[in-house]
Amino acid sequence: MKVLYFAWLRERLNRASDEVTPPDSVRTLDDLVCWLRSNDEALDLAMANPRQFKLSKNARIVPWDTPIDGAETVAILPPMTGG
Amino acid sequence: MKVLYFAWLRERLNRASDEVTPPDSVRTLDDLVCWLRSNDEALDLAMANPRQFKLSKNARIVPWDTPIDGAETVAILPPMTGG
Amino acid sequence: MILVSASPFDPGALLAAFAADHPHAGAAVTFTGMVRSSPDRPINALILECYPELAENEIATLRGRAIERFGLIDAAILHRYGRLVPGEAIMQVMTLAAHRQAAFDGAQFLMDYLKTDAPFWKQEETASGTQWVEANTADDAARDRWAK
Amino acid sequence: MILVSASPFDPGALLAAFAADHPHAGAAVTFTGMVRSSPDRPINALILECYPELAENEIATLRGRAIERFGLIDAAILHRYGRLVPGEAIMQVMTLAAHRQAAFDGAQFLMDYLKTDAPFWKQEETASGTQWVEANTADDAARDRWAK
Repeated sequence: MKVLYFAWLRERLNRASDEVTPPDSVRTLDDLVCWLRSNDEALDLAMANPRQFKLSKNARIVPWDTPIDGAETVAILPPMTGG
Repeated sequence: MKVLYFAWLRERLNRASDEVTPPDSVRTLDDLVCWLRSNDEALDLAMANPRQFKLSKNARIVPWDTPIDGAETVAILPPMTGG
Repeated sequence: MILVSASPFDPGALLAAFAADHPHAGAAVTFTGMVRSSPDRPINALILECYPELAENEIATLRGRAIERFGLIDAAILHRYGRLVPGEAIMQVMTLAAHRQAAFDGAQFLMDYLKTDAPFWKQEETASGTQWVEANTADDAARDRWAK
Repeated sequence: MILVSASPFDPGALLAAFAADHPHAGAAVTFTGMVRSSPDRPINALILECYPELAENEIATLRGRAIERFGLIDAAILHRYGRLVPGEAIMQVMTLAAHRQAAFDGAQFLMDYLKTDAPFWKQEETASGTQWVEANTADDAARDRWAK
């Protein structure tokens, strides 16, 4: 599964994506974020205020409690500033 | 003094303007309209609901109680439907 | 810019020129009113009568009020009169501001007042004849929401 | 029409093309967002990062919601990414409706959601460096007024 990072999150991590294989205990996107944070101090710090981020699964914004079944690409999206 | 009529008021009167010389007793635009109506049955009928009309003096919309002093052109304006 | 004219205008070209005049503004809102002909109410043309001198004066006053009230960088109003066929632009309002809400509010304010306070009168030319468009009381209500 | 692209676009030409597609609509509202550089806060450029695939999906969903909610005849959304200099158009929203209020409401609805729910992130390039633009809580409030 590919995890994408954008904007200042990407800058802080110094990479735009990770290729990960989460354990079976990771069932939702929320679980995935917890697991990623527990394995990466920089990500854990950058996401200290987690609810400001939106998540996408296969290029669709979805709620945090969405199952990861079928997820090929998950993105962690800092607050958006387009328009 | 010139009095202009527009749109369906112009059509009903079958003319776009009148050249008039009101008596001294006519001091405001309201007085002018009363005097014009008293002299013209078609205008009187067309203006049976007078407050739907706006009035202009020298190409500025003004309140009905505006003095006619200095008025060169007065227009009687049916409800507007532009935009 | 204010233009009251019987000549056609090009909505896109006007927006381009207006935006080019102020390269450092953040937000532009453009309203374009066009002659509408619907299948259930087809019309051949819209004929607009106008009192041009009064229209120019009133529109200039409205433009100044909108600029001051909403802190606009600029505002432009164009309005045609004469005979227009379906699809032709009747009028266009453009506002420029630093931020989007002022630009939207300024454009809506101008439209609401133009509907009721600018001396234009529409006639619809249909297969069965020509009739004056009646004033819409909803337009008065739309204008009155700006009273303060 | 939806376009998420790194290439510049011409606001006026897009409005002209959009209006020409629907010659019998009555009202078009166009919002154009441009790179702003003010004397008190001059910038050299705005750099927009984007997740294009997600942007296209989300904008398509928003467009569908706006069309249904406001009864629009059509809606178009264009958004650039990459490096833009002051005066360049960042994005444009266009709505077409039979009447003006629906066109205005649809355009504002789309703008409010695009500000907070479309995956674009702005960086300002100034003489002293480059910094990310912070999200604006007023934008969340603007979006939330459409909740129902």
